[in-house]
Amino acid sequence: MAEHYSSFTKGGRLWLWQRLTAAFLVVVLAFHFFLLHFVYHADEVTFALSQSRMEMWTYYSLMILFLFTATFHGVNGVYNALINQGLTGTKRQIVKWTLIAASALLLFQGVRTANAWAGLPTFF
Amino acid sequence: MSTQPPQQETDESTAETSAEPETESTSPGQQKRAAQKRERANASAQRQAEADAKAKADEETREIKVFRYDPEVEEKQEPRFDTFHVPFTKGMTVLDAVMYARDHYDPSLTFRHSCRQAICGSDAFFVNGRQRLGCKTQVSELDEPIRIEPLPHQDVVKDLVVDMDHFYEEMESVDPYFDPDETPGNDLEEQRQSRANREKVKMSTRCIWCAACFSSCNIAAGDNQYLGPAALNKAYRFAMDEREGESRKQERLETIEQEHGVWRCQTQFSCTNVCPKDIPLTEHIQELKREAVKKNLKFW
Amino acid sequence: MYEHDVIVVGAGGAGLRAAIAAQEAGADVAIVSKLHPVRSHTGAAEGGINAALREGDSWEDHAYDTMKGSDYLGDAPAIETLCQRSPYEVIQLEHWGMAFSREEDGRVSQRPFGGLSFPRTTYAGAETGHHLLHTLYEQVVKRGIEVYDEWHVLNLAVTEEERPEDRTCHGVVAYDVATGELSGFKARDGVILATGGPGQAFDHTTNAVSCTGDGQAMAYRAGVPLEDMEFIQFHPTSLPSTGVLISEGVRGEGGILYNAKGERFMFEHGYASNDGELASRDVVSRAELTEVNEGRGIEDEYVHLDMRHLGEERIIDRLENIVHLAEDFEGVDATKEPMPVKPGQHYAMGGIETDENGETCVSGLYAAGECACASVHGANRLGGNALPELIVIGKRAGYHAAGKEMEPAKIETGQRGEYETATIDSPVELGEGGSPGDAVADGGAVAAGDPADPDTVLNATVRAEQDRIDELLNKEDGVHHSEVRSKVQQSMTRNVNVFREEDRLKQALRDIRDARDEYQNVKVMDPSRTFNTDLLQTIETQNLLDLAEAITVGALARREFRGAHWRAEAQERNDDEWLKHTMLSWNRGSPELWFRPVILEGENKTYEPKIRSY
Amino acid sequence: MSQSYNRGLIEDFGRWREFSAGMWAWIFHKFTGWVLVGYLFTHIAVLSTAIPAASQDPATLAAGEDIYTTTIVTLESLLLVRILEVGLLAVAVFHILNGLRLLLVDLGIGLDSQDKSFYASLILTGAITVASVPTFIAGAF
Ligand SMILES: Cc1cc2nc3c(=O)[nH]c(=O)nc-3n(C[C@H](O)[C@H](O)[C@H](O)COP(=O)(O)OP(=O)(O)OC[C@H]3O[C@@H](n4cnc5c(N)ncnc54)[C@H](O)[C@@H]3O)c2cc1C
Ligand code: HEM
Ligand code: SF4
Ligand code: F3S
Ligand code: FES
Repeated sequence: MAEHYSSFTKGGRLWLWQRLTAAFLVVVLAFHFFLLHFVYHADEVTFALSQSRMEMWTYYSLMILFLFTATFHGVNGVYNALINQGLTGTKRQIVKWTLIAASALLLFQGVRTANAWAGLPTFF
Repeated sequence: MSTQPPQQETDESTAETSAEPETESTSPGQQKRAAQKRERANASAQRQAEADAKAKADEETREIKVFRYDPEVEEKQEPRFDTFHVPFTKGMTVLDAVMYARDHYDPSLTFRHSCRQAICGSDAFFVNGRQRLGCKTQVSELDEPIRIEPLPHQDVVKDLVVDMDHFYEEMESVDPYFDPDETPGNDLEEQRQSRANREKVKMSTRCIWCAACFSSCNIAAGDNQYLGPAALNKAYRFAMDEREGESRKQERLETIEQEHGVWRCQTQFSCTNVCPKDIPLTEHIQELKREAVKKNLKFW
Repeated sequence: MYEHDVIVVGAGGAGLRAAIAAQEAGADVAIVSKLHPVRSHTGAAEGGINAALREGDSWEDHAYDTMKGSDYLGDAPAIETLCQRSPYEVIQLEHWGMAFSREEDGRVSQRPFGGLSFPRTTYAGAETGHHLLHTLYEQVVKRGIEVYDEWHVLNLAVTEEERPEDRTCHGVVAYDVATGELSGFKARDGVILATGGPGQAFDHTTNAVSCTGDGQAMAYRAGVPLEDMEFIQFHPTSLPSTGVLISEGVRGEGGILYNAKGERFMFEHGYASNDGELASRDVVSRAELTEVNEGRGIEDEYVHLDMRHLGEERIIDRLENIVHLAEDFEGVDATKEPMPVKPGQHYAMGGIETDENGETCVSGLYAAGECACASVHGANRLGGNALPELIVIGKRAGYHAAGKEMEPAKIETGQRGEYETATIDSPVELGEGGSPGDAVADGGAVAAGDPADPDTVLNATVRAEQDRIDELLNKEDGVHHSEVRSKVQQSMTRNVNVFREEDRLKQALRDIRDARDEYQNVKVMDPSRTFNTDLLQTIETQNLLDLAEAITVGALARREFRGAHWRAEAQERNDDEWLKHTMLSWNRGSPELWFRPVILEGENKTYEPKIRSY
Repeated sequence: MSQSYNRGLIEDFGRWREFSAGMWAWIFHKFTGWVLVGYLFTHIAVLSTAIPAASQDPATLAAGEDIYTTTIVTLESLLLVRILEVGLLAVAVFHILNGLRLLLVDLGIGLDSQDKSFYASLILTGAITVASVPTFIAGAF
């Protein structure tokens, strides 16, 4: 089937990134859960506490990284799942760009939130 | 023709049963013949019922429920299950059972089979909810009644016969032939292959094209273009053969990492579970993924 | 109608090899097969392929072994061609990627096999045939050769000259299994039959359900003689319940046969004091049956084949497949207990008479593989000699049909040259016996138009086959073919088995007569045009009737003990009278018996019949 | 090639009961993955209340009466949210454990016991979830 030989070769890269981010997320997600539910109880959360953590540049960058990997991993996972359901053509392009837009929004909003704590600019 | 009234499933599948009965082309003569045929069929159903009853009375039998469908025969246009009681003998396989039912009860029962020894790959059926080779499955290992259906995810041609064309196309789309960069000039000199390398490809060369794996894979069911475990295994068989050159291997990796190739596999393992030749399909697919990644890394 | 230069009927090893060769020779070739190629029974072959590849071995030795194994009924030109070319063809397979087992140095492995003076059986585990079949099919895919799979060939389109030697084959008529469409396939240059053996004439057989000898029956009815049909090989090690084969490789690797008393009878009862278990197949089969008949069988039916002493590692390495077969089909763990085995029909040495180029006496008609008899196996085939025949003769047939320049054959075909006629001592009338379908069965109906014009011949044959199908489908009432078939199969296994006696052979002929009469009333119960296997099997059953009869007539005619053929009335080989091939021609609906001398003159030497002892 | 592979009754007749371990793992992984993305989006939405909070009066912030803190505290005081959190933990834990299993599968490790490792993921998920219930529910009443 000739149509099999399409130009789609990025598959391997995305696949690999899905795994790499997963490996990273295992650690960070576990840390995140542990910190925010077991060390500090969820109902004890206050703005000030979050602020104090976020002002450490290590924690800040870890969380930003966390945000980016999780977003990539999650959105790419959803995208792959949809492709596996046989999503093709224009529909696929639409979904793809919608997902990218949603991710961008999420990342933007996430960074703003983190910045709010860290005392960095929140843009508007 | 069953001893019980045929069970009409509630779900009336119309997708393929739309072939209308007695179309324009039917001549009176054909109609007459069809009528006679039906009469005869009834007679044979009766005989079968009697034989069945007798069989039940004086010997150990097994109950099989077989999927029936024939686009051309009026009473079979609606898919249904027929029940047969087959005398049990030690060592009886599912294939033996359906052959018995065909030869003694209903000659129109149709299925592919040939070698009876798990090598021709003709008789993969869906038996009690799993893809199995009829000739390699002992009746004694199954719960009764034994439900025998055609392979899922493939069009049914008739009864247990499914359309294999799609599967063959997938198999043939991975360049399933040995293609070395060069062969020894001397007609009597073989290419060397290490034992270890033969061992590596050994399992992958055992595929008998039965399509059990392909039928079991959810992804293949959802994506008609997915190459599927058998074709990927075929690609593995050549990509890993050291007698083929490095550049050919790269080409093969490109073939399998195309959009509907290895990345589609979600490691569900059902292919590996059902393969009658015990080929570790998932393992082969995963190895191909890693090979493909390695290959791509070089260009980063 | 479809049209190609060369039409190959059958897609087993022989058919695929022929198609590849024909294509290499520049022909537009198509394969028509009732099964998809990879379903062909060649895939079941386990043991290996004989080829003199190694230092210390030579094609001459291989030829000598083959001639001796054939009990001097093989034709030397065919045997020598086979043995000379086999090494090239085996290496060709290797170049095509076949997954042979390997030695430490990376070369292909060879193992000892019964009747061979050198371990020259090249193998790929215990699934050599599977690899051979798939390798060849891969090459067919690579070359883009057209395959009409699940097209069942019903008849040959052959002209109707008085003498078969004057006839020409113009194509075949085939039935599309999926749709019920009947169509002519015109062959501009030639038709090659590669339809495999007639094993289904027996009820205990290692052969597939599809091995119904269709090609042989079609060629026979078209006037081509069947040769040496009485020589049926019974394999000594088939599983009792199914007939599934346990490869000779087991004995090659050192497996041992025991009777119920635990005696290694091949030695202890003197059947083969030198070679023991590795004696030729007929010897071992008779030994087993003698043990059973003399009350030393297990459950009065079989003997034991034991390979436990080889050790699990070696078993898994070389014979893994056997372990699975014993487990799946007999419920026996072969690494822990001995396997039950008994003789089963395995191979037909005889078949469509051809020369060493695969050509029959009808021009444009070729045959190769198990359906053919170029006479390389004579009275008994050595293990591992069938696969080389597929690739050697298959290739030559392909070349020849495609018009490639070939050395003229030394073997003559048809009633030409030296031959003698004879009469058949049958208790009943043989053949079709005055059925109205005679004209059809005789190779085609009379039709309007030039009788020599290919299209006319083909169209007439298509029409005749359509009539035959319509008749079968529309019969008012009658028996089902499976009753007829099983009657014949049982009679054949009872009466035309390893031990043959005149009375029993005659009984078989009577049974076949009865079956033929019943077949007149056979009706197809499935009215469908879609995948009507009932119809096709009914047609196959007719082929089996003709072939069962041919086998039995041959067996009755040959009053001597040679190779696989043992006669109670004459328990010795008789070279004075019987160094000749049994030939059967279909003469207007009934068989005609004649003989042709064996050719023992080889290229450089003449083979002297010797006592065949192992 | 045929267009339709829909076989009506044959295809969907109670087929799920015949799924094998690997298929269940796949389905669960998918489901948990989707839940997690969903949560990620909501999570960020909720956390965004920190943006307006940041510009609120430091005193309000110190007293914990800013919009961020009150939102969180209100949410956390709802039993439903607590229960959902337990569910989220279960989902996350399963996704992590099965994700690890998949990573191993990708590396070609332990393929023979892939079904066992799936069952192990399930059991471990259950155990961890149950064990953490007290922590999650604490203070909700
Ligand atoms: C169990 C077993 C083990 C064996 N082991 C060995 C071994 O180790 N070594 C060895 O040398 N030999 C062995 N043999 C013998 C050898 O395998 C066979 O003789 C050989 O494979 C026959 O090949 P073929 O190509 O002639 O026919 P087959 O492989 O039988 O192919 C026949 C083909 O013809 C087609 N066909 C038949 N009828 C029709 C029709 N009417 N219309 C269209 N197509 C038709 C079929 O579809 C099929 O494709 C073994 C045989 C058996 C049964
Ligand atoms: C913490 C450790 C995590 C691990 C080890 C992990 C692992 C994985 C892996 C290996 C896959 C790929 C499955 C496949 O393609 O076969 C995957 C898919 C996915 N992951 Fe994660 N993941 C983790 C966290 C997350 C998080 C935080 C999210 C949410 C943002 C998430 C959302 C998803 C989604 C949506 C998919 C796609 C599921 C599907 O196939 O439909 N994962 N995960
Ligand atoms: S890989 Fe296994 S299940 Fe799949 S087609 Fe081949 S033999 Fe059948
Ligand atoms: S079942 Fe399908 S998803 Fe992959 S592991 Fe097998 S191909
Ligand atoms: S009949 Fe050949 S594989 Fe089952």
